[in-house]
Amino acid sequence: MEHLGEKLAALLAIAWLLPLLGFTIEVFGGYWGARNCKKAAYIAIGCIAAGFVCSSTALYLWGSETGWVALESASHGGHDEHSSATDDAHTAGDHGGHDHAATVVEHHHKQTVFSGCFYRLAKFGSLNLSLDWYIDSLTLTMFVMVTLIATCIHIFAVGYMHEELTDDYVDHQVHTHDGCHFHRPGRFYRFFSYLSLFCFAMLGLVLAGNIFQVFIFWELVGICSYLLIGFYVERHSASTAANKAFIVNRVGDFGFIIGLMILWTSFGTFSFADQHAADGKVQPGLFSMVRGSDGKLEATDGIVVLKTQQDEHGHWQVPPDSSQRKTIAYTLLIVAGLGVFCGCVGKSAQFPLQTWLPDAMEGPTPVSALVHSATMVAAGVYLAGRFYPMFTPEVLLTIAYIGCITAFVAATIAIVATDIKKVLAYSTISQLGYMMLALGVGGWGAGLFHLITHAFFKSLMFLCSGSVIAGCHHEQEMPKMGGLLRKMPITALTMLIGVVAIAGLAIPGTSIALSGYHSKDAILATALAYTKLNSVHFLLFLIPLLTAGITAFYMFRLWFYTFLGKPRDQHLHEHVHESPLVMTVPLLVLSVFAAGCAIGGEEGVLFRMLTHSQPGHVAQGFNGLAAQTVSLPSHDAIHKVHSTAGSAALLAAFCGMTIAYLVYGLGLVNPEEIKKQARAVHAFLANKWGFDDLYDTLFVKPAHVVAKFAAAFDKLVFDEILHTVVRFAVVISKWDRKFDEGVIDGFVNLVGNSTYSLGIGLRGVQTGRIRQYVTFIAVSVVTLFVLLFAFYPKG
Amino acid sequence: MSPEALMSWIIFTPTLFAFGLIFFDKKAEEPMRYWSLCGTAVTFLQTLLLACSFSPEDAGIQHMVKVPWIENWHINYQVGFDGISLPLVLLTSFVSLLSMMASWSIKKQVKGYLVLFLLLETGMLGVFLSLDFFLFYVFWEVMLLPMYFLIGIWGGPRREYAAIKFFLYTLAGSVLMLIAILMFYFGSAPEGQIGSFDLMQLTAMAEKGDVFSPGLQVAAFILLFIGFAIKVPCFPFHTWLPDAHVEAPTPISMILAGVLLKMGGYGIIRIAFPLCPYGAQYAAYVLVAIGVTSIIYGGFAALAQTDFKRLVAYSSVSHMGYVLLGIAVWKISESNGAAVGRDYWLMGMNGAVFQMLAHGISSPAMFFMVGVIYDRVHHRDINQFGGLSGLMPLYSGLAAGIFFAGLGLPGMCGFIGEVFVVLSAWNFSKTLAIVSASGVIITAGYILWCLQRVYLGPEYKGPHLDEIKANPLTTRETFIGATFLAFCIFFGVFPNYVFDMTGKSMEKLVQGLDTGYQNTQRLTGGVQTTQTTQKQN
Amino acid sequence: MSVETMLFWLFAILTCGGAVSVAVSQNVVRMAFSLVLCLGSTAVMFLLLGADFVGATQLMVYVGGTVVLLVFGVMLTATGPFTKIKSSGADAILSGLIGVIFLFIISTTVTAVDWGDISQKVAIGTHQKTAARGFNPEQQGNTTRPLGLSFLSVRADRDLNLSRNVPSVEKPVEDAPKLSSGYLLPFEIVSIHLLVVLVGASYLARAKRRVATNQ
Amino acid sequence: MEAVGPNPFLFVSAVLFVCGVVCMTTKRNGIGVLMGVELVLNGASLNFVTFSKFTPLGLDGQVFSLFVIVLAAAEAAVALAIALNFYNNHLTIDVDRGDELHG
Repeated sequence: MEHLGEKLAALLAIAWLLPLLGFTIEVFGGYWGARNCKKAAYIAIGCIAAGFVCSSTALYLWGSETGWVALESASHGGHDEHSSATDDAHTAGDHGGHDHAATVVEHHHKQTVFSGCFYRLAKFGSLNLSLDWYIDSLTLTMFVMVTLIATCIHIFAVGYMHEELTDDYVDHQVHTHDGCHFHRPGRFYRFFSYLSLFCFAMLGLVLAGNIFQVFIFWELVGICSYLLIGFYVERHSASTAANKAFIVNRVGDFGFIIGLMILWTSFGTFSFADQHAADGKVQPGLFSMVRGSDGKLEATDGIVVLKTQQDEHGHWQVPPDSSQRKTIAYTLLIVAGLGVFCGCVGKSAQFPLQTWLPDAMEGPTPVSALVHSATMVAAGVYLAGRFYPMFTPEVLLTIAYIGCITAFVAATIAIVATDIKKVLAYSTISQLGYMMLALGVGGWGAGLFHLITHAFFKSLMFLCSGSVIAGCHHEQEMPKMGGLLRKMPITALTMLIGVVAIAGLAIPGTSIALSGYHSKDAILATALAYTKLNSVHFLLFLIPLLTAGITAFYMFRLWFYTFLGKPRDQHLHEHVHESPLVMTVPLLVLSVFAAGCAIGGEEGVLFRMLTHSQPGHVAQGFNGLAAQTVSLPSHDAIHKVHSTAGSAALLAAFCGMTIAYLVYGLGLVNPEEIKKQARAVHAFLANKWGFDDLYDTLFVKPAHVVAKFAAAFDKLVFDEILHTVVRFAVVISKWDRKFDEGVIDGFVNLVGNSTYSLGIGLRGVQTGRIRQYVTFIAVSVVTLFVLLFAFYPKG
Repeated sequence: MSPEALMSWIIFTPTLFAFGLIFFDKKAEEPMRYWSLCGTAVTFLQTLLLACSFSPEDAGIQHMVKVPWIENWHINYQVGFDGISLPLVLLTSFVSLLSMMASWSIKKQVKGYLVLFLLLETGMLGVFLSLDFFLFYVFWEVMLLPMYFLIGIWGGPRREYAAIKFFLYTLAGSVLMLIAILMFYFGSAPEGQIGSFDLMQLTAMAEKGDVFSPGLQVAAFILLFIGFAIKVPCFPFHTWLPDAHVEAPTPISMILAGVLLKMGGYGIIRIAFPLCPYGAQYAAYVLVAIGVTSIIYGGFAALAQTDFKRLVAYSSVSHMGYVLLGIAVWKISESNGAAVGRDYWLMGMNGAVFQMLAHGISSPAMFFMVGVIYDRVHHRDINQFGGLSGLMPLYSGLAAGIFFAGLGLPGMCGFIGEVFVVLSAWNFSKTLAIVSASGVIITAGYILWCLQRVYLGPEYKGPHLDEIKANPLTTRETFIGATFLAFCIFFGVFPNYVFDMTGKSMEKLVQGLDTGYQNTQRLTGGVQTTQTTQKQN
Repeated sequence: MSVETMLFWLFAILTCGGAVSVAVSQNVVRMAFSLVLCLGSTAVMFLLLGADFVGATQLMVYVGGTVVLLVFGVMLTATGPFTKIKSSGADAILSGLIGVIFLFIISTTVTAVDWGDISQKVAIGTHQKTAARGFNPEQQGNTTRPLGLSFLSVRADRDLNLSRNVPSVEKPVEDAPKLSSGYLLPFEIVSIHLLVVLVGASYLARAKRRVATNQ
Repeated sequence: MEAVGPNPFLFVSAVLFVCGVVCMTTKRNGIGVLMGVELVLNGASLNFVTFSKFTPLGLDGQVFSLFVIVLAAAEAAVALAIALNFYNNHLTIDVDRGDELHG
């Protein structure tokens, strides 16, 4: 089994590192001598497609070696990657156990989770930081999903970015000071190198075996996002959006770092899984320490005692010896969870840090599809899912509310957005809110389920919008479109699949539906079960339900607005053309997945694959002990309310769709009228609830003020102090000079002067007359004698 | 050549080459530059040889040479290295080599410049290798003087002001250090005997705990700390740095940022802490607070700058704050004075040294990048740049990479140092740790905003556009930039090479400090200790 | 009063008179004459003191050489109105005063000394035999040969009557009497000196063209 | 009657000496000054010879007086040469005129 882990790690590492290799080659290769050379794209596609093959192989290997324990007997074929595996599926164990690679001694089922270390970054005493890998079914599913979508988007981008294949690219959105359009050489290769780098970072994030490593790749995807948003560096709006994206993400990362600090200081490790030291000792990972093997999190007097000792069964227990116990305050655990979640808020554009994502649409559309809908922004959800065992009920409640608010706020803004990509961006935020909500209310599987399905249909829709934009010569405003169905049928139909999927439409009474229905259904069912347990938090069901209706409304609005009705801009309409095959084929592939990836719903392959990695404590639910803490529903409880929630969701979606059809499809009501009626609301929504202004006033401007203050402080205070000291010293030295000149020099001068004047006086004696000298000699001799006689003692 | 002899060769090779310059004709600028480059390259190769003789398992000083110099006062010519100083020696010779390559832009009085440059390198290497306090001081001053002239003669328009400011600040620091040196010299002597300048001996005495009284340790630590903090530079003592950096010529800015600032940190680690563990612990909270303040303050100040070089200079203040923070996260238990969570402190210490190294690579690179564009357009106003990415794509790519390293991007050297230090800080103080973590936002803010204004955008807004077009990046400049960037990435991906080097020595140091503090407290200072620990909370 | 005494007083008066005459005379030519008189008398004084060779030399060198030289000098420089250059009366009075005091002091000193006593005292440090005898009376008036020998570093006057205990094996060298030193070296030095002086003097005094500007 | 003792001789030499000094101080004529010098030297010389007779100085005194005579001759020669030069330059032999070295 260890052998399998190594193999999986090797395969995934190849899939992970290939894009890096691709990036290196593309960067050094430049544009391969000619601006119209597509080699860079081929390399990038080759790398990511090979990555997809490796990931799929790994998934298949994992399934076949573990005997498809993840898929229960009820599962059926139909999923591309593992359709062949369903027949010989074994019955899974008594849990969806979140066991760790080496901790659990082989029981009656086979090991399904693997972990290990690539190499060590540093070691300080007992503290160890390394690059690890952690592979379970979630990792594998994510790998396959990311590489698949990325491959499609890479191929699409070859078509979308073909305008860059020139020496003289005219950027119509940038004007030089003389009023002309801006000309520059094309940057085709650079786009693909960034994409490759992004794929590398994203896969590394998924593969990461410890939270610190997650943080590393977290930042790396952030910088890739920065580079890709700011791909049109000449556009001020693009570079500003890129800055905003990165800085807002950094705000989230600030919380992330605090979480990391707490974890690091309290637990002494970042590792998810238990670690085997060279001497055979096993170090517990984060999850084992908090949850032990039974998944229970116990706090006594606000202190959580960590389970750091293994009993004879290999279960992690609290050490009996109290001196060996490691503890962490329960509040600290909450703060740590909130901190890490803060990072997720930033990356997944949750309220209150959602403002960067709509701006991020400045990037080329394939980027929006890959980075800002399907993968990177979902990383926050992925991390929240991965880190689930560390979250206390309080943190989960926060997550649920944040998700709920985000879903609603973003959906309302999407109603009034007119830019086709902005609508999709807000929809992305809203859907991410759904996922967070699901995780928060205990629907671990539902949340990640939605993550995968959303990735497919949202990337599909973005690519469709990209196709539209390319067809409309970079026109993104929906009011100028309309009636495009005839001109670009493939795009329109694939888009419709995406819209139906996200709206969560299904044929009532059956489970024949596109992917979005299943995942959204699962989320709403969990939310309903949750509100039944905690009636205080009833909004956590009602708002998502309402949002589901709004979602259906604005998505259909988008579709009707764009593809039906009469062309609103005749000039534009005449030049519209369907995109080439290189762009439509990825659309078709993705639409197949958007439609069918969730077949079977919660009995389906995908859901089972995901929930196989579900933390052990989720299935049983959780009963809050005190009045303040919340309870989480068990799987059974969720299952009971499933049909109710499904019906409600379907109803809401149909309502939304109908309204949209009435307004935009049939034109019964002029939307302009509504806009005039509710001008204040419209303005509020169009202004994105005023978050940008608020943050600008609250943070950006004060930051600049503080910065100016700091700089001025340096100049006016520190330097001034220094200057004052120096001036003081100068004054002192002036006085000193005066003293020197007046007193000390005065004395010396006095001596000198008197000597001089004596010399001047004596100079008169030196007449130069020889006779006088002789006289002097004679007088001197005489005087000498006289003195001799007078004073020399006689005898 | 034995490592013992090699060390002296390393220190004095630049001087020999400086002597060699005498025989060149004043007009022969190009040969002189190559000769000096040769000198720095030889020094660099020698330091590499020295690194080969280093054994990472040995925690103590390796290959120590001790030759009496002034015997009456127990002053020795004592050099040696361990895992802490070796990386810095390597960094010094490396940065010197690249700065010398960058010195081609110096056109005025080349001979004098090169001689001073080489003398400066001798001083720097001497500081890192000397183990005698007196010798250390001598090299410290040897380094100061060439720097003064290099800024004062080859600097920008306000060079006299900057040079004098630099000189006064540093001299003030050295004077304080001198007082501390004498305190230890006389403090280490039993009644009526001659004291010691031997740092190893003094460290051992401090560790024993009964030689230096707590009062002496606290006083000496404050003196030493201020002396070194000026060099680091820490928050209240940093104002010389922007001026010196802005006015100094590019290669000297590189040296200044790459090596000189590291001396402050090195001095604190090598001298201030080991010699007065009690004083260090006494002041730990203040030190951490100063470090955090530097991080935040430097970041904000950088955000407000419009002078490109000044921005980078303030980023240095911010980045060096992490060094101080990492060094000082020494938490003790109230009951017995033993360090709490020593591994975290060890991590902070290691992180601090790594941060010095990382900053020693990324910051000179940033200054070099500023210098490259300054050589062409002769101004540094950030708001008058823009669009360079289109005009000089290669240059902009290198610069962006290097600025990302400064930003603390994972996979580049800045990240490891900053994050390791910040992670270790929680153990010491929660509040300060959170404040220090907020530095990541500010850093991202000023670096990205700067990148946007300088490199992005449609067109160049300032003067001398023709100069940019006429002078693409030369091979020499590309080489320097690419080398820096490569090292940024290398250390970011494989930090373990550095940590393997520093690990053992650092462990020994931390162990010694812990013991030293406990001994001092037990043997001498019961009353003050309670005050100290109360202060901790 | 013997002839010697009379001669002494006669020439003493001549000497002193000549000297005073030189001092007080305003005429250079007269001064030169007085000087001749004075120096000649001094030569006689030397003879009276038994220094016949010195006396002769005095006559020849001084009276015959030096004074003639001076007279030449007088003649070469004494042109017209410059023959008499009078010094002021104050100078004369001052000089006279000093001279009188000087003379008084010297006379007092001379008379204050007991010469026999002095010779005793001096003798202690010098050679025993000659010290007791003073100058060798046998050789009075015949100093030429000893002088000549002394210039050759042979001190006949001192070493002639030494006991003849020459150094031998039995008697150590220390006991042997030491020979007195002579004046060979000073003599040679003076010779060279004279040569140099004469060359120098003739160089200095050689006829030069007046520089026109000096006029 | 007893021969004349040293005192009269010394007295004569004193007179010579004093006259020489007076001569040097009073005479403005360069040659006169030189004559004074000769007188002084003679006084000294006479003293030497006197002592050579009346004290154990012996022949040494005479030797010295000989040296004095010789040196006086040399001095006279050089001094006269100087005097002539002086005269040539100043057109006078008045030593008071040669006061270029005055302070």
